[in-house]
Amino acid sequence: MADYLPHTDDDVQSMLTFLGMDSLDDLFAHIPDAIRLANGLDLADGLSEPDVAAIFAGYTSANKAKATAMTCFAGGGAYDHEVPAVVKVLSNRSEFVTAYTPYQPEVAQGVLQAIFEYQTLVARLSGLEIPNASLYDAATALVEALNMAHGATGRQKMVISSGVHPHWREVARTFARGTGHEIVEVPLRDGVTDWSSVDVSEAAAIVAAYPNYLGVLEDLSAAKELATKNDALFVIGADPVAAGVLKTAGQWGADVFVGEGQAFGTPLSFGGPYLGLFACTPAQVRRLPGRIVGETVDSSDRRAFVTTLRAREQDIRREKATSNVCTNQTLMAVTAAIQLGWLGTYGLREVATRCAQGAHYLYDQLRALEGVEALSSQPFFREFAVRLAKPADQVIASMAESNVLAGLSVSALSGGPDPSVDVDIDNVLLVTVTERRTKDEIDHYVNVLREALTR
Amino acid sequence: MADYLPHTDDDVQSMLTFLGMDSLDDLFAHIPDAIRLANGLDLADGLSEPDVAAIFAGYTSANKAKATAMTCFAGGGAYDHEVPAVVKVLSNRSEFVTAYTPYQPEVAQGVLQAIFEYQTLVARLSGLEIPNASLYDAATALVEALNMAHGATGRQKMVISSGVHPHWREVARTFARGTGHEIVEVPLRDGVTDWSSVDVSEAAAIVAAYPNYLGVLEDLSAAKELATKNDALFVIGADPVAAGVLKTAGQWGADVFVGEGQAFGTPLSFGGPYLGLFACTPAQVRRLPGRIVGETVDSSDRRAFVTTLRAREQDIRREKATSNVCTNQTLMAVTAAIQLGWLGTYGLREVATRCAQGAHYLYDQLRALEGVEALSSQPFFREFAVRLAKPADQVIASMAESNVLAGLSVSALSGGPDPSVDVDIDNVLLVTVTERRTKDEIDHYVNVLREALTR
Amino acid sequence: MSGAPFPGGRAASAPLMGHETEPTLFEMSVASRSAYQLRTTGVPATALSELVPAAHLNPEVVPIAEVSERDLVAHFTRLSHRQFSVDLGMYPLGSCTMKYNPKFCDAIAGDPGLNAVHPGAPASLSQGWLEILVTLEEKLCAVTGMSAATLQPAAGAAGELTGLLLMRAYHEAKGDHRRRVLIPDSAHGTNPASVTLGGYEVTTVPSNERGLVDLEALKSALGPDVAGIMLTNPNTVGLFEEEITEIANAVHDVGGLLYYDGANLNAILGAVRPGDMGFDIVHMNLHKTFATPHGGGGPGAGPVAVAPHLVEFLPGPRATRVGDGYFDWVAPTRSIGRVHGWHGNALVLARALAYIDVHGGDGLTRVAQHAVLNANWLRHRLRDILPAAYDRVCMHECTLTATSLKNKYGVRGLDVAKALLEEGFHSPTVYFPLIVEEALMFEPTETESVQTLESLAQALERIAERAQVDPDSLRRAPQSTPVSRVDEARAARQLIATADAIR
Amino acid sequence: MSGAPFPGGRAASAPLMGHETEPTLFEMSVASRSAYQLRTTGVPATALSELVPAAHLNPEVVPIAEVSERDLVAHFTRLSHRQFSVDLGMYPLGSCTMKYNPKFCDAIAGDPGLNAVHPGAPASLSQGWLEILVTLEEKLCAVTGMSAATLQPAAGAAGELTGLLLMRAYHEAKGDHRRRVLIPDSAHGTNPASVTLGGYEVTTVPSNERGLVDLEALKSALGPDVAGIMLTNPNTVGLFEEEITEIANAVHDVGGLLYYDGANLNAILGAVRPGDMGFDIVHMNLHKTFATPHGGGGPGAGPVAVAPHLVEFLPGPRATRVGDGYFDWVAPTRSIGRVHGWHGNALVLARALAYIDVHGGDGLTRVAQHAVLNANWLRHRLRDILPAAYDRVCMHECTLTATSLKNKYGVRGLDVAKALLEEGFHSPTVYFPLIVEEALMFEPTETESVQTLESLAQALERIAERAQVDPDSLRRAPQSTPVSRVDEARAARQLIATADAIR
Ligand SMILES: Cc1ncc(COP(=O)(O)O)c(C=O)c1O
Ligand SMILES: Cc1ncc(COP(=O)(O)O)c(C=O)c1O
Repeated sequence: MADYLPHTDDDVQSMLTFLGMDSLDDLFAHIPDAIRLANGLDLADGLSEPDVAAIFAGYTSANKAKATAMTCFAGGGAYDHEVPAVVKVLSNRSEFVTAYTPYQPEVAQGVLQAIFEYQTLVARLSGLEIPNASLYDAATALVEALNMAHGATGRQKMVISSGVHPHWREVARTFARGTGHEIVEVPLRDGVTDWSSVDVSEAAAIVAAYPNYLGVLEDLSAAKELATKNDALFVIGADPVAAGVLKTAGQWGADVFVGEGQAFGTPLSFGGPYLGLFACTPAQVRRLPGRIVGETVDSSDRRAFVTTLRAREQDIRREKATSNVCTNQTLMAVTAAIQLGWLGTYGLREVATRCAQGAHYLYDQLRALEGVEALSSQPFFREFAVRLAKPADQVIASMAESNVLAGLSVSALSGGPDPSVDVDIDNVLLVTVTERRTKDEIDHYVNVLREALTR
Repeated sequence: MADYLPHTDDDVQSMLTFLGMDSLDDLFAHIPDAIRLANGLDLADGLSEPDVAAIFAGYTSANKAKATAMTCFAGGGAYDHEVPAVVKVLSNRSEFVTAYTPYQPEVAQGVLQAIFEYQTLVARLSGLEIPNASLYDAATALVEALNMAHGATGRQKMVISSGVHPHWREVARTFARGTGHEIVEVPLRDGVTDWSSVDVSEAAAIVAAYPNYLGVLEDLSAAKELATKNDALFVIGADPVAAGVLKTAGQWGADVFVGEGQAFGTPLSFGGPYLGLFACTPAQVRRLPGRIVGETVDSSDRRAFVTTLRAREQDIRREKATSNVCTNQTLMAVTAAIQLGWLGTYGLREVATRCAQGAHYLYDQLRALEGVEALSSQPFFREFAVRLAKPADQVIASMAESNVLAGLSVSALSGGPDPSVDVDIDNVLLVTVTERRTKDEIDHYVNVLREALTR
Repeated sequence: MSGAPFPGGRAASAPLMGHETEPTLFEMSVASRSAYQLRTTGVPATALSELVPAAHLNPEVVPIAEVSERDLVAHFTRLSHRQFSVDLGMYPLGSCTMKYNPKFCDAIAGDPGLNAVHPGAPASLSQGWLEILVTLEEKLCAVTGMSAATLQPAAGAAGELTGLLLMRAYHEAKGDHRRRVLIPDSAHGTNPASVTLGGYEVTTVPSNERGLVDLEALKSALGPDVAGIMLTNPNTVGLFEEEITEIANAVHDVGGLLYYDGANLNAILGAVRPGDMGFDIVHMNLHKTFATPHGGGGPGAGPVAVAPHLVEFLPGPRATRVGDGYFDWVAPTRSIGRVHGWHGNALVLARALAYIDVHGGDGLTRVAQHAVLNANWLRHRLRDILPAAYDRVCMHECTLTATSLKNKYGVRGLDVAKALLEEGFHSPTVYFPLIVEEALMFEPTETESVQTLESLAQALERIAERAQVDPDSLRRAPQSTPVSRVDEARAARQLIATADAIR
Repeated sequence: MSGAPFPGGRAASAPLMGHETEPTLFEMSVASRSAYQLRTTGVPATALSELVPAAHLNPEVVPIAEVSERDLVAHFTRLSHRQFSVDLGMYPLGSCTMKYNPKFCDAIAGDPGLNAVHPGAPASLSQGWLEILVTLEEKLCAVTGMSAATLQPAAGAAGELTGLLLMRAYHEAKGDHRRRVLIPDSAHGTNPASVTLGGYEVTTVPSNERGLVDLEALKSALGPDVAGIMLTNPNTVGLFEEEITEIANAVHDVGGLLYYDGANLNAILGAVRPGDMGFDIVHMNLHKTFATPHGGGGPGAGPVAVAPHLVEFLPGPRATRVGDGYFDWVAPTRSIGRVHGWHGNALVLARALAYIDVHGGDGLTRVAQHAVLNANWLRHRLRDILPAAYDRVCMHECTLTATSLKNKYGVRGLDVAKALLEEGFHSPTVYFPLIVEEALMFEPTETESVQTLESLAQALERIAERAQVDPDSLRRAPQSTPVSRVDEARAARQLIATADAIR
């Protein structure tokens, strides 16, 4: 029997007396007997915190793949970046952690200003003027972008490069069941989107990825042109770390940017909570999904921040809202602001550069290995796909024995065949290098992979 | 090259210009050349935080005895108690951690009130009215008690039971080199202080331990009587966890209580920082060492707290101060207040009771083991000493292979023969059980010890 | 001349020492100052221009901010001192269940054994995580009386939309194309918004004078084109829909499904289960009922549990017990597909499981009992100054109304809410649900003591007194907070969403 | 009637929402409320009375407090909001070196691989810890120019006393019984107090008009009964004792030893070493120079490093490199014995080592350079309103004086210090060192930016202006803090040291 309840038996008694009641059951007396639980919940009794900790110790030891025990070369939208102690400490400040959505700005300036700073950073990294205060993750941010495109164009066709992460595409397909959007996925050739292979007329959105999920840096000018020509919104799903050095979505001409913000201070976390980045052009501001914080003043003319443009939101606009999102991922947004503040202008560039250096250093060695072939000849940033002489999942399993998480199996990621890969997908491995990987670790990877292939 | 310095090269230049200087060296120009370091420090260049973390990972993995990896049956003044997440979080609030001694009470009410609450708890647990705001640890608290006794009586003779922890006694001997106190250590017989074996006349202090360091609960009435008869201060070094259920120092008639507060929320920490508990009777208040916080009001008559009776302290009284202590162990005192708040009245009783239950459960089983003999037949609280058929250090080493930290070798603790043990001290093992030890762990201990003795 | 044009570094912005504003990170920035420190890797530092074609390189440097670690710490610590939170005091926001968030559960989520696991690691290397997900799913089903659940939705609204897509998949699998979803007029805004995104039209059902769904109106709104109804029970007014079985029968009779908005689940833990009320689909807000922290607006988690006939449609892949102590990812046969980029807000899920394990069935039952006790005590305690909109036993929250203060003194509910901030309490939810005039919705939660409730009541008594004596002071409230009443209209008129916005 | 006699739970005590006082833990306590949760052990729950004789059992229950975990969190979080700290802003307390404490070093200390190790574990099972201690000792010796060190002393004062006992052991080993220790009149109070405890008499040496030790006066105070001298260099006024070599020679000439009070070591890292100045014994304040947090008044760590002729006397046992990568505890041959219950404030030591490793020799040198730069910039910037007591290049801190404000407007240094709190800065050290009238000693440290220094200067300018216009307001300062000026005299007159004290 463990809980966090303050009431003593005396408290309960005197409170019931105040209410003119005899027992706690009286409070539930108006619930029809027919549906009342007769014998409580079918759950074991409570355990003390240390007892529960012992159960969880079993779980954590069964998680062999933790980055603290296995060198991580897996990416695909989830990256093993440095998160310094200072960022953990600040983002764990209980004022940030245990606050609700800032409904009363007078006592929520901390969260509001931190979101404002986050928004500024998202705008800068996306090259687009209007950010929002966060969405669940990149995949659902893409869905919001599609909804925005529908709102802007009145059209239903969503033309999506299959260089967009397979999970994001799958999520888009799922939600299209409700919105009725037609999702058209464009195949890749040699790692690059073959826009010419599909009919983009009447498209609401043209969606490209930068770099694409297989790591390739596509030239997005053609896609932009297509979007312009067809009056579609141009949506870019970009790696925000790349934005430290590569062209921004705005520079490529995007109307909407979406991205995954996990790389900014959030640990791998088995996939969540992550951070859906979103920004758009001013033309779309009234269609913005989710919350946005704006600057204003208080009654003494001091600068103050507040959530604004609330008339778009579900609590006011109800079924006509731009989105249904309410609770989003504020703490991750605040964390991203802190992590980016820690990295600073040149730290982010350095991280991006080191990722690219490490990835290319590994790539150059792998190309020399027997049984390894590059999937494409295109330029890439910090991850790349290789075609192995064996199924990727087998290689991953055998490299795991040497405490190396070799990467991601592209067929596992795609859940089967996928228009992004035109060779035997089972043998394709997606390999990622972050700034945390040392030369020794990379060299070790090469040796372990060589072994795995010859075993 | 890593550091936490904000200045950019431009900052440095413009600041130097403001000072009319050319280089940073100019700031040090008035230091005679003959002693200036010509080539900087003989230390390697700085490393980044993650590089240093990698070095420390080597240290932590070489620490085989961590309580997270080895079941801890060692005690002897340092205990493996439950410290819940909530206590860690609260005591790590950066306002508590990164504050200085509360010199400006107007902006230090947080620390001051927390110390006031700590002082209240020390007074209650010691049964003595006047606590202080903390001392370094129990050993140095004992030294302060001896100094107080000297101040109160003008005498130099300190009669100390050898049931007092060997390290505390050693520290008392060390500092007696300066104060000139004569330290008289009283032997134990069957684990109990044989006060009659020494001459206590003209003693400044009679010092007893409760329980004594071998775990035994001595009847302190005789010692109290001796102190009264000889006009000496009666000093008790007590286990504050025991105070949850056993008689307090005040109830035994102590003039001064000292104790180790590590058990209240501070992890084992390889011995420090710990917490020196101290309390005395009102008669000794002007001789109190260290700081004390008092309640008062602010200029608007609101309750406020402030360090008080400052006229005793070194910064004011200088060579006539009651003690030289300045920085003490405030954060551990605040932590103790938080941990005790979490335990509460009945939680502390429960912890104390479970310690005793576990220790007796183990003791009863060990008595049945061949090659194990109880060192004394006296009642004990949560630790006890046994005489093994083999040297204790050998047994500890071999039990460590089964991930059991068997206890402490009493000869290692004493640094050789000691008046507290009248048998072959090398074979004496001090065994401790806290509330964290489960029946399974204790049963396992018995098996592993049996094995170690028969190997 | 000082050489330092832009002063900074004061703590005056922390309420500890005054009420000045805190500069932004960008205002603190100084060219070439930095805080970051990275691992020494030994990887060849090839110039980026040799690795990536020039066409891809940004010719400009994107400015982030350039601050020292020390200033970063000071800035965000000071911001934290400008932020109210549960840890500072009572946060009685109705419908939000701002209970105490156990630090233990945070510690669980902070363990690298959980948070350093890559979501794409094979199941064989992340068995601990899969077991957590399976176990949580099982326990949530036990709490709600359902068969299976998806843990992917990242918040309540995401759960709602997922639930509506399940509803759609269910009907469509039967070739049944329905058009409308019913929603009571007291519903939370996410409900209608989700309905639209689910491809349905909203039909609003009025509440009756008892604050409950008007059963007759409901029945007349029903028809063969109704896909289902979304309800929360207790409803958003804090009252239990006593005719829930009749409602369920009526909806089921036309072939519709019942969706349970779990935002108010805290009220009924161990007392009654949505499944037993007849619901087919249930979402839960783990960030409410199961005490995971709100993070200033997320992350949350909105698992959706379903009755047997909907299991085959659940999003996939789902962590599944496939053998003796072995777990794998399995996609339900007719899955609607993923609704999240990975497996949901996993660390939030782990926290919730830890919370459930600590409480157990007995503890969860007490949670609801005490939550309901607190709300009723408060309702009764405040009856003379802020009467309940519906004066009878409520569940975990009570909707009070400030109409009499408004009529007598011109003091609105919002003014009361703002004045409460000066008294050291967070405001209740104001002007929700929409069906109650001048609504002040208090949800004390079970973790507040009766002393705290009494203190809140006394604060409200003082405010009621001020309404009489000095109503203007309430309209100017709050004054003792980091900023005073904020000009929301101005913010909306001229959007300044970033530090770079043109002013 | 409410049934709740003692209201509680308001956050009004947190400055975020006002300036009310926070109740004590004891005022919040309610019989049989609780927060603790313990492991299920399965150990037989024998009644204590069966295990321990009745004579030992306390017939009474010692009251601690009975609060819920939620209230515990709210209480201490609110208390934290009533507390200034480095993390909130500049803390320019002279002689205290309140620099930024890297969170990284805290994380090092928070690792169970360090903090869950029992201090009595055999050396073979705690090799990591022994290596940390040995490595730190070596690096501290490199910084100070000494041969070996003890890491046991828990703070600066403990280091001083340890050093004096070493001095005594050294002389006594030669059969040389000396009586006196010299101390400059500017010394910190711990110095004379330690001398007394070391069994010596204090002879005070006056400072000259330049704020330095008067060499002639020193020489005339020397004699064969002088055991040594305690100095800090730079001295407590922040000035470098330029004649240190002459001082050292004079003391050594009479057979005395030189003790270095390391509180001001931050000024000279990488520039000059105490060993090279002729010191025989050096203590360091790791909680100053090496950035370990002060914890509101400890824990600190005060290692003592010594010249070769004192190594044999060091406290023991000392972690020692005994073989190739193996470490053991070894007692120096003529050790004075332990000065700490175990091995010193180990986690503080680990933090300091991490700090040294991050900085390296180059970084530590920059630390001193920037610390000195900041102090001089501030001294020069403030010259018109708060002139320096000794107007020339200072080291890491500058001692200013408020005499002119006092003479002109009756505003004392203390008033300036209190007014600074209202401005968002912690006060400087006031009225120390004793040799400077109306002393305000500012130690900005190297981690404050020039923007912050400028901001401080502007705040002091505003205060100087107020001194002219409205001096009374300064004497009433501070007002915007959680409590206003505190009645210290009353606290001392009637001691209330516990909640149980009779009032
Ligand atoms: C009744 C009700 N339904 C749904 C929601 C939406 O939940 P979320 O904010 O997690 O999306 C809320 C949240 O406030 C709510 O109160
Ligand atoms: C010059 C000087 N010496 C000695 C000390 C004493 O150090 P500690 O407080 O660590 O005992 C201090 C601390 O303020 C100091 O400033």
